[in-house]
Amino acid sequence: MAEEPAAPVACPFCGLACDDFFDLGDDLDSKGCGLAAEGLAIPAEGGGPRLAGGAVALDQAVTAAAKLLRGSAAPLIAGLGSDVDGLRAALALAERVGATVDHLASDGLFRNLSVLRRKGMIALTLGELRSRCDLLVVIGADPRPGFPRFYQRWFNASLPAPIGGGTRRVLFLGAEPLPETRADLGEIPIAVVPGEISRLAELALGLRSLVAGDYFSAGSIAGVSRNVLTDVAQRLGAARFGAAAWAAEAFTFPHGDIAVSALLDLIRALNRTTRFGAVPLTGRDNGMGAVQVATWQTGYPLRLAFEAGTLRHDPTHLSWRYRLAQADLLVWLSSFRREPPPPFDGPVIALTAPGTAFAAPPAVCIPVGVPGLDHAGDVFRSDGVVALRLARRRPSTLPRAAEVLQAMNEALAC
Amino acid sequence: MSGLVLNGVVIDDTFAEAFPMAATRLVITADSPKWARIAAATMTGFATSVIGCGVEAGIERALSGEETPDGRPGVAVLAFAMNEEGLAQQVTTRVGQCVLTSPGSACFAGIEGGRKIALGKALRFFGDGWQIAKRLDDQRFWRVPVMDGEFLCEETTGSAGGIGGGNFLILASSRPACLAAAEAAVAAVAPLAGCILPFPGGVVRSGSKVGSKYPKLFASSNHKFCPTLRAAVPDSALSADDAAVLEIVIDGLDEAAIRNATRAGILAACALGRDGGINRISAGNYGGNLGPFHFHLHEIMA
Amino acid sequence: MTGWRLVLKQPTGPRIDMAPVLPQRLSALAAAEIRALPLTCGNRLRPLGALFDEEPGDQSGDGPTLAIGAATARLDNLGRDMAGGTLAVEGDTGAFLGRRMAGGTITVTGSCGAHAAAGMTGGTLRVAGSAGDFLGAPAVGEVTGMAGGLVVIGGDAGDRVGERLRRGSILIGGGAGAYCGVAMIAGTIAVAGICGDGPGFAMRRGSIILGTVPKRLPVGFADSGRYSLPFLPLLRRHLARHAAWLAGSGGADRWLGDLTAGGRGEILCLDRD
Amino acid sequence: MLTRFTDAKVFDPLHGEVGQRRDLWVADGRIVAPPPGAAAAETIDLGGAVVMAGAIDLHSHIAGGKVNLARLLFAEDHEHHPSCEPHGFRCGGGLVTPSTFTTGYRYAEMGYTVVVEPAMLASNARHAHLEMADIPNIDTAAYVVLGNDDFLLQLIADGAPQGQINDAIAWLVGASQAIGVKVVNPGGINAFKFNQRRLDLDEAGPYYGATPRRVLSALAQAVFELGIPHPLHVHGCNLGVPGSVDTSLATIAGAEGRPIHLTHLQFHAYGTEGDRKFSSGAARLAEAVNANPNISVDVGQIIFGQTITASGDTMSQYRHSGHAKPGKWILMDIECDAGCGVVPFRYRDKSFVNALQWAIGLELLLLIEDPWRVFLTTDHPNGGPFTCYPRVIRLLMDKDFRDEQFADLHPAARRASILPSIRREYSLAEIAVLTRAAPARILGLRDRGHLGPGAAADLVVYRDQSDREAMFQHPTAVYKDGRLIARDGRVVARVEGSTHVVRPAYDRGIEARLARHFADRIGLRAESFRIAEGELRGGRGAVIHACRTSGDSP
Repeated sequence: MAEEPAAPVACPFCGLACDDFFDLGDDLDSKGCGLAAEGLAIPAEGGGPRLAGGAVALDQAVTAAAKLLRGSAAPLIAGLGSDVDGLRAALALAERVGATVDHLASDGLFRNLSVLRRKGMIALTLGELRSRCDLLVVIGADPRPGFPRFYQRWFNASLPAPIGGGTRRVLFLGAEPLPETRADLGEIPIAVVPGEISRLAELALGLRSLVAGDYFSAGSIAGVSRNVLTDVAQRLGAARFGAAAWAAEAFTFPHGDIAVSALLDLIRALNRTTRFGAVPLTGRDNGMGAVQVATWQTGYPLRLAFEAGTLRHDPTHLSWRYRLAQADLLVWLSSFRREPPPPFDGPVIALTAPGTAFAAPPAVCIPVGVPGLDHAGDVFRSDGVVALRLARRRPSTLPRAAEVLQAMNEALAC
Repeated sequence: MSGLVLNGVVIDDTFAEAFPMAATRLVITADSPKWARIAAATMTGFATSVIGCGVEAGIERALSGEETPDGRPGVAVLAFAMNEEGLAQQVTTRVGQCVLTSPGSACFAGIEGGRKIALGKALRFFGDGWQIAKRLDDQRFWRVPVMDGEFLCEETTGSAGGIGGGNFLILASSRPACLAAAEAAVAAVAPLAGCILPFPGGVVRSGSKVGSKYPKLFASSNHKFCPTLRAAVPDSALSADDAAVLEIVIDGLDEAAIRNATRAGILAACALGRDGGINRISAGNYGGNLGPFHFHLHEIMA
Repeated sequence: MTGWRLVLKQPTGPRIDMAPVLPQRLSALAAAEIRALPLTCGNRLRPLGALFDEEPGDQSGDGPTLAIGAATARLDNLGRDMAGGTLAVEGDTGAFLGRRMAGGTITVTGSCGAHAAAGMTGGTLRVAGSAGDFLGAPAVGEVTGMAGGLVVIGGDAGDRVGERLRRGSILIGGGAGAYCGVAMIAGTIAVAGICGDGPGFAMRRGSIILGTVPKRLPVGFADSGRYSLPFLPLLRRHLARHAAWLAGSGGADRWLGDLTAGGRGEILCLDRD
Repeated sequence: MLTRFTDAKVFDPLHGEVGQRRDLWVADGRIVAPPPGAAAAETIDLGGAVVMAGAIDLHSHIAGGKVNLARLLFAEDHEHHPSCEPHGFRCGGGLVTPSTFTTGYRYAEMGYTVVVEPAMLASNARHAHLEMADIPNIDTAAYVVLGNDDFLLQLIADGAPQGQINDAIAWLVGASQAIGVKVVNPGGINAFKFNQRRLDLDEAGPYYGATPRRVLSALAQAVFELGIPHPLHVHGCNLGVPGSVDTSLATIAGAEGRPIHLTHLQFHAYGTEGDRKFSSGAARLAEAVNANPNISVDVGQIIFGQTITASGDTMSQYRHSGHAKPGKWILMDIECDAGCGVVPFRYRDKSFVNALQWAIGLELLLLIEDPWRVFLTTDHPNGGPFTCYPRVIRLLMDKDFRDEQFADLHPAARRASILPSIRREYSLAEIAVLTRAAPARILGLRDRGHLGPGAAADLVVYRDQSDREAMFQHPTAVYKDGRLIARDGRVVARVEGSTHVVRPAYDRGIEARLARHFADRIGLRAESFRIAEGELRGGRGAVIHACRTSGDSP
C-alpha cells in the first residue's frame, strides 16, 4: 500500500463530510457538532467477535457467518453503513450469496432518487452554494439537527461575498429555523414563511404556477396566503443564483417524493429566466456513497437483489424495511455508529461499530473499525459529487468491514 | 322503342349517367331534433353542386337517441365531392362554421375506413389550449369549450367512394303538376339510407348540359328540355304537351342506393299518373362517354 | 387450443418470479417441459415442478389459456410481457401483476399486490378483490404509467392509482388510496368509493370519475360547476360495459385542474342515482 | 514465462508492419525481441491470423459523476440490458450506460485495452478514480476538465502570467491524477452559472470578462509548455448549433500553430445552408485539419437508436433538454469548477438533422487524410454506445455497405451530403493507425499501441473476414498484459487494469493561492482535494508517463 495522506481527513457521520475538525498534529475539535463529537468518541474497544454471545476468534466468526450465508434462501444485507471499500465488499458478497442490499437511511435517498430517475433534477453542489448562491430557500423542517454545520460551512455572513457580487438572503419555507440556525447565519436577512409542511407538494406547485405565470384561483395554500406566496415567488424569481435545500429524510408525511417532484417543477420553472438549483441533503453514514457504488457496479442505486444469477431492482419491495419480513438471514452493517439491527425473526450477522448494544445477542457479532477513526477509506458527500478520503486516526486492532466481508466471501468460495 | 308505361306515364328507354365521387357521412346531434336539423341544414346549405359549391351535401335521415353516440337526437348528413382533398376541406370548413356554432351541437363520424377527414382534429384549436382530447377504445373525441358548454366532436370521420349525378326528369303538362310529382318523389326518397338529393327541396329546375357558347362556362341550360325553346331549337326533347320539366338529382354511397332512390322517386312521381298531368319520365346523360355509372330507367323500373 | 392449470404447492415461502409462465409459452410445451421450466424462487432457481402441480386446464377457449390454482401473494410478475391468451388466477397474486402486458386477458379471483399494470399497453386485467399501491403507476425510472388497456378492480385499490397514467382506463369498484391519478397525463380513472388525499394532484390531462364525494381536492382544482353535457353519457356508456356501477344518465360536479401544474384535466363527481 | 505466438499477420503501423507474417514473443506481460536460442514455455499458433496491439479509445465517458448520474437516470437501460457474466466476474448491465464491470468486459471483448475518460471534473476526480478501479480488463486514464473553474478564470481575469497559469494547471493535473487537460465550452459553463445562455468564441464572458478564445489559448499554451504529451483536448463552443463550423474553423485558426485536439468534431461541424438552415461543414473542416498539422480530432460519430448524452457542457445540455427522449434530464452546477448535464436522446435515421449528423461524422473520417490525426469515437454514450465501433469500422472500410446504409437516410439529408461521392475505403493498416498507433502516440503512452519490444502485451487476434463488423466485433483472442481475457468475443478472465497519469512539474509558489481559493470558495482544504498516489486502483498506484522536457518535440 502506498502512502496515505497524513492529514487532513474528513468526518463521515453526516452527509457534509467536514474536513476542518482536525488541524495538523492537533487533537480533535468537533467545532460544536454533536454528531461528530459522538461519532469520533466511539471507543476502539468493546470486545471481539462473538457467536451467540460467546467470544470467538475472528476466523471462527467468519466461518460461522459463511455457514449461515450458504444456507440462506433469502439473505438481506442492510444497514450498509460503510466506506467505499466496505460497500464494494458487501456487494460482492451479496452477489455471491444472492442477497438483497439496502442502506439504513435509504428512505430519504429514494424520495429524491425516485424523482431524479423519473423526471431528472437541477441541482448544485455545496461549493456552489457557498460561493455563488444569493438566495437559499430552506424547505421544510430545519435540516440543522441532521447536518449540524450546514449553515456554518456553506451559507453564512462570514463567508466571502458570492462570486459576481450580491447579498446573501435566506428564506425558510414551511417551518421556523432553529435558534442555533439564526446564530449560525449571523447578519444574513432571514424571511420565514411557515406553512403546513405535509402539504408541501401543493405549496411548491402553487409557487411554480406563480413563477410561470399560470393562473389558479385558490386564495391560500397549505396555510400560506396568496399574497405571501406571490411575494415568495417574486423573491425566488429575483434571485440570481438560488438554491433550494431540503432534507428528504424529514419528509416523513405520506408520499414525500411527490413533494420533491413538485419542488423540481418549481426549480425548472425558475430556470427559464434565472438560475436555481436543488441542494438535497442526504447521505448520512455514507448513504450517498452506497448509492454511488451500487450504481456504478450494478446500474442500480441500492434496493437491489442478486437472485439466481440475475440482478433485480425494486425500490418498493427491496427496501430493507419491507424485505425484513421476507428475509431468512440478516447481515447488518453499521461501521459508523453503534446502531443495533432492527428486530428480526431469523439469525443476524452483525458487523457494527465497537460497543454496540444489542437487544439480543446476534448469531454472529463482529465489531468492525470506524472508517476515519480506525482505518482509512472514502466517503461521498451529500451532493454526490465530492468524495473525501478518511484517514486512520488511532491505533486499532479492529478489522475493516471490507476485510471481514471479503473473508466471508472467500470462505464461501471454498 | 320498347314501351314501358306506368300509370299512363311513359318511361323513356334511357339512362342517367353518374360519376364517382368521394363521400362521407357525419352524425350531428343536439339537445332536440329541431336543433340537430338546424345545424345539419346549415351545414348542408349552399351545397347543391360541386361545380359551384365545392361539395354536394344533404341530410340523409333523422336519427333517434338510440342511434347516436351521445344518446341525443340527431341527423345523418352525407357529403360528396370530386375528390378526397376537396371533401376534407369542405367538411372541415362547414362543420367549423355551421355545427361548432350551432347551440348544443355535437358531431361524430358516420362512416369508418377510407381516408380520415379531420373534424375535431382541426377544429380543436378553437379551444385555444383549453380543448380536451379523450380516447375511448379506438375513437378519439375532442371537447372544445364554447359559451353554452362544450362542442363535442370526434377527431375524424372516414370516407368512401360515392356516386354523384344519379337523376331522373319529370315531364309534365303543367308547372303545378310537375312540381307536385317532384315533391312526391322527394318525399318517397327521403327515408332511404345511403343517398341524398342535394338540390333545393330535393329538386332542380335548371337541368344543365356540358359546355356553353361562352367559353368560360362549364355548364349551361339544357335547352333540349326548356319548354320555351321547344319550337326554337331543332333538337328539343319535348313534345307539344310538355309544359314543364323538373329533375331529381341523387348522390349515393353506392349504385344500389341510387337505384333504390331512382325507383322510389319515379314510382311516386308516376303515381300522379297521366291524368294528373305527368307525361314522361326521362333521365340526363352525356351519351355514356363521361361517367362510368349508367342507371337505365327500364332496368330499374322492371 | 391447449391450456394448463398449475396449482401452487406451498402458500408461503420465498417469492417466485412467474415472468416465464405465460399462457402462450406454456401452451406450446409438454408436461415434462413445463415441470422442468426453471423459476427464480428466492435466491435460487427451482424447476416449476417443484413448486407447482400441473394438470390439463381449460381446453374450450379459442386461444391459449393458463390457470394458476391456489395462488398466493408469493407469486410476482404474473402475466409479465403477456401479449395474448388468457391467464386465470385462482387466489391472490404478488407484485407487478401484468407488468408491460400488451394483450390478452388476466383475471384474478383474489387480490393483487403493488405495481399491478405497470407499463401495461393493452389487454384487459380484472381483479375481483383489491389492488395494492401503485396500480398502473410507472415502474422505476419510467416516465409514464400505464399506456393502454383496461384494468377493472372489484374492491379497493391502494395509493397512487394511475400515477402518470398515459392512456387506458382503470375502473375501481371500491375506494382508492391517496394521490389517485397523481400527475396523470391522459386516460381515465374511475373510483366508486371514497378516495384518499390528493386525487388528481399535478394532473395534466385526463378524467378522474368519482362515485363518492372526496374529502378534499388539491388547491389547483377549480370548481367548474354542474356538468351534464353530452360527453358524460358518451363516457359512461363506454365505461359501463366494463363496470356496471358507471351506468346511469345523471350529471356530475366537475372540477378542472390541476391548474397549479398547468393542467387541463377534470375530476367528475357523479350524482348518486 | 516466455510465450511464443507463431505465424501472426502483424499490423503495427508504428514499426511500418502492414500484414507481415512473423512470430511474436511475450515475457512477463511485455513483448520481447525474439530471444536467441530460448525455448518458449508455451507456443500458440495463430495460423496467419491478423494481430494488432490492443485498441485505445481516447474519448469515452466511462466513469465519474455524470456517467453514474446517467446510469441512475436511465434505469430503463439497465432493466432492458442485463448482463450476467460467468460466475465470479460480477454482473451488471446497461448498453448505453453500462456499469463498470460490464464496461470493462464489453471493451475487452472488442479488443480495446485502454480507454480514456474524457471529462473528469477535478472536484469529482476521486469518484472517477474509485469507479475506474472497478472497471476490469482495461487500462484507464482521464483528462481533467479545466477552463470553467473560477480559479483559472480569476487568474486569467487578473492578467496572471502564463507561468502562473501553467503552475496551477500542473497542480490540478497532479492533484486529480489526470493524463491530460480538457476544456469544455471554454468559459461557457461558467457563464451559464451567471445565467448567460450562449457564449461565442470572441465574446467576453460575464464577470471575468475572458473570451473563450483567451481561455483556450491560455490552456493550450499551458499544456504545451508543461510538456503534457496530449495536446489540449478541446470541446468547443456552440456544440450542436447550426453555424458551429465557423466557430470550429476560428478555433483552429486561433490555435496559431499550438497543438490542440478537437473532440467530437462532428457536433461542431454544422453549417447554416439549405432550406432547413442546417448543413454539413465537414468538407471545410477537413480541409482546415488537413492544412494544419498541429490539429488532431476525434469524430463523435452518431449511431441511430436510443442513447443518452452526458456532458459537462451545461449550457448546451440545457439548450437541448427539450429534446430529451425519454423526457427526463439532469443539470448540475458543480463546485466552482464546472457542471454536468445528462439528457437521454434517440437518433433517428428518418430525422433530417440526425441523418445529416451521421453523414457528417463519416465525411470527416473519410475526408481527413492523415489517419494519425483523426480518431474513431462515438463520444460514448453521447453519439451512441462504444459497442458500435465495429460497425463504424465497417462503414469506413466498405463503400458498398456505406452506400447501403446511406440509402435509408432521410431523403433531404441524402441530398445534402457528399458522402456517396467519397470513394475512400480504409485499409486494415489505416484502421490499426486510427484505433491503436495514433491514439497511443497522441496520449504519450509509449508502451501501448504497438508491438515492438518493450510494449505491453496487449494483443488482439482477429480472423480476417470480409465482414469487417463481424471481424472487429468478435476478435478470436484478446490478451491484456500477456493474459488471455477474451476469446471469440466473450470475456474469459477478469484482470485488473492500470490507471495512466502524467505529473507535470510546477513551482509550489502557486499553492498558497490555491489554498486560499479552496478555503474561501470550495470550503475544503486543498489537501482534501488532492488525490494521493496510494488511493488509486486500490492502493496499487498509477502508471506515470513522462512529460516532455524543453527541447523535446511535441
